[in-house]
Amino acid sequence: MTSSGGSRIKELALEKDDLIDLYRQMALIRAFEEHAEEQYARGRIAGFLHVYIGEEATGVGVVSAMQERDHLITHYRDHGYALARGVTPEAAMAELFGKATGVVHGRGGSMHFSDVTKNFWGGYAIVGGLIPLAAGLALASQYQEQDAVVVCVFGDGATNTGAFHEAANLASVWKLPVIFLVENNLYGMGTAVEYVSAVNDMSRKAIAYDIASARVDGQDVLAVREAAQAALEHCRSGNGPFLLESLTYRFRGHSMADPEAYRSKEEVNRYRKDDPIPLFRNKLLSDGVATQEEFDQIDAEVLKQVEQAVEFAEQSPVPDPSTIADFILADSGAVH
Amino acid sequence: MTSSGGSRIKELALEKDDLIDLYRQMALIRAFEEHAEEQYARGRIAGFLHVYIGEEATGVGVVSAMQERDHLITHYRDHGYALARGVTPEAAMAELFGKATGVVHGRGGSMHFSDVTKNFWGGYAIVGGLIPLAAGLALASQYQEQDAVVVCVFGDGATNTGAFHEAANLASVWKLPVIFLVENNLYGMGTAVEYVSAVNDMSRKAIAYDIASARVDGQDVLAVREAAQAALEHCRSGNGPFLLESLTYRFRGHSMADPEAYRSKEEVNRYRKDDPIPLFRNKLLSDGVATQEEFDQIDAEVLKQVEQAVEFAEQSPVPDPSTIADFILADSGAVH
Amino acid sequence: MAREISYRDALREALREEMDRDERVFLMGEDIGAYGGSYVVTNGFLEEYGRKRVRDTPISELGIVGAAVGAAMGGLRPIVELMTINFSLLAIDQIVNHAAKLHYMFAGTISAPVVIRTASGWGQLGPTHSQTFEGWYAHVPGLRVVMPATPRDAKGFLKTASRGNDPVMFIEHSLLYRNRGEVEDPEDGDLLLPLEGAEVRREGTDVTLVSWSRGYYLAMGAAEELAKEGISAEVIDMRVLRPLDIATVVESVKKTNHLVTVEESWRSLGVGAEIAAAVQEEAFDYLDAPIARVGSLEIPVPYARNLERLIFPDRDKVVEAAKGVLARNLVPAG
Amino acid sequence: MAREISYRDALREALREEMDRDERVFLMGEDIGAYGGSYVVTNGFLEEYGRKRVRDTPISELGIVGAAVGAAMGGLRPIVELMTINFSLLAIDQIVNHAAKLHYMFAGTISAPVVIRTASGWGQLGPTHSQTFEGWYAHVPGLRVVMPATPRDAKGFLKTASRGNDPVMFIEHSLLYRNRGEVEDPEDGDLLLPLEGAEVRREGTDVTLVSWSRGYYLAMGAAEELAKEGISAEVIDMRVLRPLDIATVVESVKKTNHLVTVEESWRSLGVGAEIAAAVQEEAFDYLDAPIARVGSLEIPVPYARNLERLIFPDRDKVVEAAKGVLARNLVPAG
Ligand SMILES: Cc1ncc(C[n+]2csc(CCOP(=O)(O)OP(=O)(O)O)c2C)c(N)n1
Ligand SMILES: Cc1ncc(C[n+]2csc(CCOP(=O)(O)OP(=O)(O)O)c2C)c(N)n1
Ligand SMILES: [Mg+2]
Ligand SMILES: [Mg+2]
Repeated sequence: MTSSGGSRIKELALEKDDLIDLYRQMALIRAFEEHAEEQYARGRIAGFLHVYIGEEATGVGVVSAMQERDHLITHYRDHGYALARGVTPEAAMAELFGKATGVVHGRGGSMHFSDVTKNFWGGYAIVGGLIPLAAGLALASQYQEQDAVVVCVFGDGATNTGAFHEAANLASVWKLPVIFLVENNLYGMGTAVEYVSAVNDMSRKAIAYDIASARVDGQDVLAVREAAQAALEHCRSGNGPFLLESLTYRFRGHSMADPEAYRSKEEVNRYRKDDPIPLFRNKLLSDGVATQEEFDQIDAEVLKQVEQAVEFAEQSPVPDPSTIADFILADSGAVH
Repeated sequence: MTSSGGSRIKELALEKDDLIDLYRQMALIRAFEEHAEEQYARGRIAGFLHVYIGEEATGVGVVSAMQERDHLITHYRDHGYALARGVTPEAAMAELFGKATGVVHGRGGSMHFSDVTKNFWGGYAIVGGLIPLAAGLALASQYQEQDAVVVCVFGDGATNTGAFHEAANLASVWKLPVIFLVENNLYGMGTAVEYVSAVNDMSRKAIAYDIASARVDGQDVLAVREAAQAALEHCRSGNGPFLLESLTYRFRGHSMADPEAYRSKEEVNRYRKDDPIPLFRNKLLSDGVATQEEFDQIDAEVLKQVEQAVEFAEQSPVPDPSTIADFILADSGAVH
Repeated sequence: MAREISYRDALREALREEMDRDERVFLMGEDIGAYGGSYVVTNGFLEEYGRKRVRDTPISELGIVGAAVGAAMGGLRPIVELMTINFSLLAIDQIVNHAAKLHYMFAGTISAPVVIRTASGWGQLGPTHSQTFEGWYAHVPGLRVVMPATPRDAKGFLKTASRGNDPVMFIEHSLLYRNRGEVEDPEDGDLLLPLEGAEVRREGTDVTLVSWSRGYYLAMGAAEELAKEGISAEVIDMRVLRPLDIATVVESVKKTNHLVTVEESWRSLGVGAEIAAAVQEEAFDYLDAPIARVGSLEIPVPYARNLERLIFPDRDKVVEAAKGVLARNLVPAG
Repeated sequence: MAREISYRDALREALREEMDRDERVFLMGEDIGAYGGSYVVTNGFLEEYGRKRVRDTPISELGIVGAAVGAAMGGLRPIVELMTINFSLLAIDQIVNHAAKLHYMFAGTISAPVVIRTASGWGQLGPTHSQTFEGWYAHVPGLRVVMPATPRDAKGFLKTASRGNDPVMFIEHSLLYRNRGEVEDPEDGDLLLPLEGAEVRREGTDVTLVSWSRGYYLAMGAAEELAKEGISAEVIDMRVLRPLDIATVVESVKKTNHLVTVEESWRSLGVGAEIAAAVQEEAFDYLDAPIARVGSLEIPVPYARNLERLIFPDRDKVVEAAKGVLARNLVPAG
């Protein structure tokens, strides 16, 4: 997975600010996740925590290609997407802390971030379960002629679920504007793709549904952005769904509970060489887009942001117990 | 779907008796189903009745290629398979009548024929539900090195179920000896394939699972038999699963309740020209394998058989009410 | 002005009125279009409303319910049909882990106004096609579960469900579609019935018979039988199974002091169990006899007619149970 | 000679003993091999038994349970693990419409001796990962449902289940794996416990507390609390939820005249409802107060710790309920 994004900077006609912003977002996510891990270790965060470290380029690249009106829906590994889509580190960290100021008021926790004001329809924890929902969101967009594309994010493991099959077929039959973004990080929890998927090439699964597809180097933020733009264009033009496979790697365990017995340190270190953040920083440096000082400053800024987020989360109040029964049903009591 | 089986008679090195037997089985199934329809109209049979009229060549051709040790499992349209596998018309008709002498003692009815003494693992009525079961039966065969192949029969509509996807992927990953026999009769109940399946070519669905596949003219019993032999050979040799698509057509409604508003009389009549029984009879006549007199005699014999089956079913006693609670659990009461 | 129409036509009217009223309302399901619906409820709708609003789907219960939920999240008003409740088991993850959770999980910012129409029922359909799982759905917070017995409730509930903002399990019964009953004339305005509240459909003083859906007619039939023998039975149609209106049952029991529940599901852990448990809590001192439950035999449903008949409750079993609770003369508490 | 071992090790022992005894016994499930099992129950088994008998599967709950059922039909003895009971909803069609029906549907000629191990439990896992559906499974004829609370039951039930010929829902609890308890030494022979029968684990005279799985410990804790105040509570561990041993509860109630059920599932239509309904039928005259049910609040389970704590029953709620039923002085029947 060697990167070739630098050459593309001109083609993509990206302004320096845009490029710097892509870097900043990846750096912010990285810092956020590292602090989340630390706070988890300290017992301030509990339950399941799935961090995005090592995969930032996919989320940032894809979201950077989306329009505001486009919809985003993801699986439980959702922190990076939430931040890229504009959820504040404060609201995100507070959610992990289970506070009232959390992005969903402490109801969902790590796996269920969402912000409909940003068309981010949330993170879901039943593997594959969000894929039919995404097809439905795309149907709503098509039905109401909203010209909005749905980006549905899930992993290699999720492609083995019946939900993927049923939703992909339906999306194709109805030519729904939805991108199935498969983050192929080679493992579903502790199980390597080759042991559980008949094909290692996820894009090949699109053939059975007559769905267009592509593979992209998920460690190269510009390559991802470019591939996402093409996929979005495909869907927006009414050509039906698109399956985009991003080749990436999870640098950390599946969740905080993961002993990682299923893969070797060597393997992890090999893939760490393709860390999307230094890769991109070096590219921008060698292309003279920005200086080391600028990057140091950005790193310092995002670090501060995240520390403030932790501070904010700590200071925030827990949800008011009297609100525990709110939101069970949308229509209170009888419906007239 | 024009037939080309005649030319194959020599290649297949089939004895006259074998050929006559294929004809006899198709004729028996046809007569059985016609009488079942009649008895249903008379109110002696109730519930769901799905007949196999028009599709006989697929079932007879496939079963004729199977070894005794091979396993058969089908969806609810199972009469033809049961008869081809050796279930007597008496036991089959008695089951439709809900009698104690039925093949499953009146417990299952039309959709749930079975006879484990013939490795016929039954008909199942949840569309797609039998496909994972078939993978499991194939796993049992592989695990116990029984050299037995599982033939799993279902329709075009069932390929859209998550069960198909999950079972096909699993069967491929574990290289299980199972044939997914897709009877593509162009409709799932009243819904045409093109409205609900992203691809009309069922064999194309095998690609996503790296499963070998083939399509065959399902109205040509010899072509089906030959294709089934190849598929069985493939599985028996340890090459994993095989998807065989049989192109066929349902001459009658989906079930007795079907108003058939979804297709035109013209369409049905067009396909009726490919009636597998006269097609095969004429081939054998023109190839001089048998005479009209012989066929007339066979037709008379199967008619008699089925009439006797109806007689038997009518005379048989209903299940003893005192046995109603038998078979709920295999281990009665406590398990030690 | 009310007219007599069938349960099926009541549903058709509700669907048509809601589709005409609101562009966002659309139908999806297996064979609802070209085929006309497996129970002929949507016959003619495809021709009338076109493919955009009457969508035949693949055989993908999980996928189509999930897509309906997603479409509802996105602002539409899907009414999805699952041919029978037996197949809803394939979609139950989308119903329980998604539709029922969304609103809470996302702190009220997302809702899933989806109506899932499905048919329970039986009739020599065999072990996998004769079940009814209303008790499972009634167990789940975040869902509304209705099981109308009358054409009027069928229409009024369906219209309300399609306008509400919550996921609704709308459970019909294959043996009720032909039943006829009084339903207000559309001219007289929208028939919108709240999705809650049991109804006392027959007043009585000796024993209370509680049921819903088809079981309600068994209870009514039993009440008429009992009347012949001078026993006055009060009959309550629960109508809605979540939220469950226990108060109305308690009210009645305070008067009759005897209760019998009637349902077509297996007896153990059926809705009757919840009603019995709740009523003994709230009306303990008013009960002169144990609450009796009439349900199906706990056996998969066999195909043979003579056996199937023994599985399901019938009028006589209800009469017997009612006499049973009345016959019992109290022994002072041990 | 008995030793103290953990619930997890009891399960590991059972699996190992049965795999060593019978080649046909094998394991399949998500991440049971290379990962070691999401709750570390099968850690090391892949290395010990190899890929043939310890099979990591795709994330395909429906497919793998169905394949396990098929393998069982074909003569094997699969023990399939579903990471949590929340995901069992995706496989429930195979469990209820297939595994539970086969034997009856085919008149006893086919059986499905499959054991489905899965974990209920919670711990800030959020709305979709904190549920427990034992009541749903206990409703279904054709299934056996066990929910062991102790290491001994966990081992004894699992061994028996793997040798029996019926489908068994074997429900563990994520918060019990570390619990330790006495279990016979393997040297002393196979520990095979029948898959039925509740057990009185603490004798008492004033009130009966009934529960299972983790709830059993809440009941025990409450009993100890109550003892301090001179209230003698009898504690029953149901152990098996289908078949449900009501007789043992009735026996106890005839002595204590008071009953409280305790469960972690939502209260409505939980197993407690069935127990209450059945006991009031069979011990009506012995009840001095309504049967009280302690269950979860009927709300999806929120992530925030302070809210989650309020959802589930705890020892104090059980104590309170017990005092409630005892405090009540009877009013003569209405
Ligand atoms: C239906 C279901 N089965 C199992 C799980 C447990 N689980 C959570 S994440 C996961 C692995 C998913 O892998 P993948 O889809 O590749 O996503 P990744 O975590 O690698 O990004 C599993 C098995 C679940 N949450 N839902
Ligand atoms: C899960 C499920 N959904 C729906 C049905 C109702 N149903 C019975 S047969 C059928 C059509 C199946 O079509 P296909 O697989 O093509 O088989 P065919 O009848 O054409 O041979 C449907 C929708 C069912 N039995 N199970
Ligand atoms: Mg992965
Ligand atoms: Mg078909």
